[in-house]
Amino acid sequence: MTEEKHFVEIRHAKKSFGTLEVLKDINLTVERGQIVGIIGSSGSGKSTLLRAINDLDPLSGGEVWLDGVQVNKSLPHRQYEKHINAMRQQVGMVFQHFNLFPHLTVRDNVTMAPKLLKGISNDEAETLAREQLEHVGMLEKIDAFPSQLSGGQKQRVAIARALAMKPKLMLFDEATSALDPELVEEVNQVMKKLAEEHMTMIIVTHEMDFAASVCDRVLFMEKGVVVEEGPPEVIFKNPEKQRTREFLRKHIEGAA
Amino acid sequence: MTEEKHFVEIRHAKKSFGTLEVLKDINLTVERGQIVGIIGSSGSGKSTLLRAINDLDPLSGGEVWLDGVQVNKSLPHRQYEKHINAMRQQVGMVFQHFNLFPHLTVRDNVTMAPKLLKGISNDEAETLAREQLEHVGMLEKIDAFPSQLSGGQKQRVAIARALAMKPKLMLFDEATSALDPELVEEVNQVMKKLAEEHMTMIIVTHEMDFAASVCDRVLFMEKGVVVEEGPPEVIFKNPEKQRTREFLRKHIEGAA
Amino acid sequence: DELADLKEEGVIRIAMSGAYPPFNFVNDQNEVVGFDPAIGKEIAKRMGLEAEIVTTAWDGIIGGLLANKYDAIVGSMSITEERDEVVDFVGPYYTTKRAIFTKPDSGITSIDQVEGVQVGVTLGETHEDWARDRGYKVRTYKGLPELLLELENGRVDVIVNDSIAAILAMKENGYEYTMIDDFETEVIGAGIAIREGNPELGAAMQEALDSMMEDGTYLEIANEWVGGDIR
Amino acid sequence: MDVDLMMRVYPFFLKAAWVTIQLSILTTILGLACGALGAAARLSRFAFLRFLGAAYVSVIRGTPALIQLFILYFGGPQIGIQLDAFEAGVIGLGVNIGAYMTETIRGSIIAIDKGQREAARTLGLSKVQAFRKVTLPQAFRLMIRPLGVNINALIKGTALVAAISVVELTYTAQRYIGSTYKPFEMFLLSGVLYMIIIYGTGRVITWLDRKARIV
Amino acid sequence: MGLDFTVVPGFMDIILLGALWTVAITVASAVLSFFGGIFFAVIALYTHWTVRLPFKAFEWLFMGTPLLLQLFLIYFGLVQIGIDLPAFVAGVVGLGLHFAVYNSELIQTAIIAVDKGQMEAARTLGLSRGEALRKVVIPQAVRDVIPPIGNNMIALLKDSALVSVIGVSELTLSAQRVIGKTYRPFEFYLVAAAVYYVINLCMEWVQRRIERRIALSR
Ligand SMILES: Nc1ncnc2c1ncn2[C@@H]1O[C@H](COP(=O)(O)OP(=O)(O)OP(=O)(O)O)[C@@H](O)[C@H]1O
Ligand SMILES: Nc1ncnc2c1ncn2[C@@H]1O[C@H](COP(=O)(O)OP(=O)(O)OP(=O)(O)O)[C@@H](O)[C@H]1O
Ligand SMILES: [Mg+2]
Ligand SMILES: [Mg+2]
Repeated sequence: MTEEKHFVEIRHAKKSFGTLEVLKDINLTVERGQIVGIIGSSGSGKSTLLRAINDLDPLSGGEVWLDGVQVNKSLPHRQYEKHINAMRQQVGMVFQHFNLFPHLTVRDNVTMAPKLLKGISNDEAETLAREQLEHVGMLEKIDAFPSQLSGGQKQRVAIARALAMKPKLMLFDEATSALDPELVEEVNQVMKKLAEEHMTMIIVTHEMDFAASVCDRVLFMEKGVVVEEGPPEVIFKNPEKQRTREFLRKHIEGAA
Repeated sequence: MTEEKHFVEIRHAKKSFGTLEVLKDINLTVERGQIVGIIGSSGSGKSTLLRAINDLDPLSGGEVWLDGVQVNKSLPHRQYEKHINAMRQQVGMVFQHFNLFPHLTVRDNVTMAPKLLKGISNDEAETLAREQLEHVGMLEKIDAFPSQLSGGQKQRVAIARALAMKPKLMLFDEATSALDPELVEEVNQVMKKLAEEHMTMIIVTHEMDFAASVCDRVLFMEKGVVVEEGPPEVIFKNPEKQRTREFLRKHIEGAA
Repeated sequence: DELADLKEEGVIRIAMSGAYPPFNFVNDQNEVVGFDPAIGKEIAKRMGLEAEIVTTAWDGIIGGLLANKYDAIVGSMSITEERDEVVDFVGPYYTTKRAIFTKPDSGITSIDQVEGVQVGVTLGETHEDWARDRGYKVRTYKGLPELLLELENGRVDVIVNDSIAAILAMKENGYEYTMIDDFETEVIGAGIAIREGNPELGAAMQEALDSMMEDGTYLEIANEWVGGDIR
Repeated sequence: MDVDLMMRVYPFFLKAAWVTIQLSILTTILGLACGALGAAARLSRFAFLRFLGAAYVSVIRGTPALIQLFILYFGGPQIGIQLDAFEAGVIGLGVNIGAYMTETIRGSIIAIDKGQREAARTLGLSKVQAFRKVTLPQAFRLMIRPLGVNINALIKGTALVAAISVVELTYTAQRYIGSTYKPFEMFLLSGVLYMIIIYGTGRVITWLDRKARIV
Repeated sequence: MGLDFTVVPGFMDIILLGALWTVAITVASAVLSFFGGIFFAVIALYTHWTVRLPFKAFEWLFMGTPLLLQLFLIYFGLVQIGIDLPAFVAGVVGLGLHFAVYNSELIQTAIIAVDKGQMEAARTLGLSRGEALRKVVIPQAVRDVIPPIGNNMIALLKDSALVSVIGVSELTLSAQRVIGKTYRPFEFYLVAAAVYYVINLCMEWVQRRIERRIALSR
């Protein structure tokens, strides 16, 4: 444990695939209720970092702490399993590729985990599913299978599925890339509401407007390192680093 | 054939999945060298329309013409096959989910079709692959498999793959959703260059800025119908229809 | 010695393939009958035992005996030196001769003409070694039915087999093949196989066999199934 | 063609077919159990279990079933395993086909997209839960027909037990071929019965496959 | 009875010659069954019913009857209508077709399971259906059934013993022949089993290499 207790803390995170260093000594803290955006060029390691928070792609080095508990603890397997499942239940994740379960309907995609892990009744599950799907405007597709959904619809179901576990921390990997502006607005609202309820969020995104409007803090990553971080006003309007400026050129010009 | 010859012409396109009417009497013409953007809410039928141009999801009714030839002709099976393959070789498509071939390396993803269909030599194929991958900044991953790529990297390979066939018409389904702003800018440049070379493009996108900057004309779709179409200046700044205005509210506010 | 155990049980288990007429085969009632079971039962009776007939594929028949799955093989097994090393033989309880058959129109009439033509034999039978030793062009098959079929098909010109079984098979099925004459060959004895190290059992069986040969029962059985004395 | 003969002996073929059916059913059950355990071992995180699973597949699949039957049935008594022929047949063939089923099951499990497992784990499902609720249902759809192939081979493979003196369909035919010199008639009789058994099994497999593929 | 392996060396030449035949038959039939399996799967899934139905009947014949019978018919039956195949060829044809039908079952399932988007992407590039199948769908389908195809290949190795019925002197037949001479069934069956096992190990090794190579392509 650290002296000052952060909600999420990543220390000296390192990750390689073979000889390719994808994360090089990343440090990051997130406070409870904060929304942190991660921007950066393609292949810079954003998805890898997000997956490391869940210990999905275990780090090659470094530590991940969540709410005072180390996530990537080295434990005997059995204990690690118990530990990581408990951790993951507190963390919701929306994947870049959604990864919906193709053999389950939209309803079952949303309710499977709560039913299994929280032992809620069928009635409660139904209520939960309707509530979450309502949120993302997908109620009418409750009986559809993923193969029958459009891209944006899949993404929304993925969001509902993650939220149905009532996590304390949400990780979005390009959460809104397939959403139209209206939906972005809606999801934006949902996120703000969640933030008010002290949900903490880490969001990988390419949409600078979106990041600027919802995030409390923004990180700019490049080639596995955090080049710059700060409040969106600074990052988007007046970044310190030359590289950030270049990356955001178009955006800054537009805003200027 | 029509009296005035358009490059792409869609007439009274209709499409249903079961009882769900996804396209309701869509009409659309595109001239050679034009870039047309399609925007609209999630599930409004954009992907379905794009796929119909290639006759991938055959229409329930209506006609699609490309360069004076009807695409969705009803022909005896054998002839139809020959016909549609010839048509499709002229049309490049980048899918919402990329659909890279997982069993092939990046190089082979790009060169397979030209090698097979245009009978180019291995050397020519190598040159072609390098050229196309260079274009999208993916040369260094030429030997990687799709499973080793980040989201944006996959998308870029998908673009390179489509362009390698040197099509006359390109269809992009959320072509830039997984691209960072710099890459968007690059792809933007590529598109403009293609347009100068008289490539025609139809682009489904949720990024209004992107649409505004590259498109000659923008269509707004809603529930299977084209609500409004026109030059981007009009659609984005001063749309006629109430519904368009609503959909673009945030964008218009920002721009205003 | 196992004789005592058998006496106690009151039953002796006798194995054969069930597919070698007229010596052992199944009739229309799916019962295993023929010369071998008749002999086996008679021997058992004379030893004061009940006989239980087991049919098993030839491949595993010696293995089964050695593994104590039955007590004797009364299945027209030729007595050979090699076999004698693994099991003990009682008998012989009949003898037969090697015979060569061909189509009447083949033009082959003497053993000398067999040189150079295609010879069909059953895999693993003593005839196979014999034919190979003589340098014939040999093709091997699973059994007599296949041999007859191949002779008919013309892929082999002659077949080598035990005379009795082949003659009866041809008679039964209306094949008109000719047997090559004046062909001198040693007789082959068929024995009853039992596990090694059971002299008393062997002696008791031999005694039973001898006594039925003496009192005419053997001849009766032979006449019934084979149509002649084959001692 | 000797139709008369066929009419006389077909009841015995029916009886023998029943033996074959019993053998097939019991062997399938045992095989599936061995296959499930084997696949679990081969995909286990314990190196030792993985080794055991691989060794099971390698040794059992790699040596002839007939020899395994011989060893079990003839060699078993020497180490105190007394089985009657039918039992030895079921155990021998079941353990044998189980090695093949291990590979079939493992194959369909590893064919499921890794992202599926990850998504389930991210929701907090344990390994077992993720496997049971997400991987397995999808793998099921992939394994039904391949398991059908194993079962098909198994039904035909039951003929091997003739060597340890179980009289089933094939040996009944062979006994009659040996006894009557009418191979085509006897093969026809047994062939038709095999076809019926296998056709029936095939229908069940197809039905299961359709059902699993509804989505 | 004790095992006595001292007799074995004297007969190893016969056993090894048999093993050579076994390898030859296995390799030839495995190749036939692999490509035949793909071919049959395509027929079963993509052809007009006038082609498919006769094929289905053919498939049922092979699925529904024992290999032994098939070999028997090919070798002893075909000659009666004037097709006289050498035993080796008849064995390879029988084994190859039999396992081709099995492989076809596996590949069909896998083809159906390949993501629809793959076919679409290939067709969009202008590949014909045949080309798309050949280059995109089938390679992925085959990749997904490598373990059960491995099953079939190894079953084929063992079933190659059945061609002894038509007189090819492969490993099992050689062992039986030696047993016929020596009456040491346990020793020589064990030796034969060991030789089969060695061949099997080679095949497993190939399968493992293939599996490792395709691991990246998922
Ligand atoms: N195979 C299918 N079966 C049933 N319904 C389908 C199928 N494919 C698409 N749909 C439905 O058709 C509608 C239009 O889908 P389409 O993919 O064209 O939407 P879209 O405009 O591309 O949306 P998005 O922006 O979210 O990608 C959606 O409501 C979707 O649920
Ligand atoms: N399994 C893998 N094997 C090898 N390299 C990998 C693997 N997964 C990811 N990489 C590489 O790691 C780097 C970082 O990937 P990551 O997915 O984290 O990028 P990203 O920042 O999310 O990019 P994008 O914005 O395009 O999604 C990329 O260069 C990618 O090619
Ligand atoms: Mg990413
Ligand atoms: Mg879409």
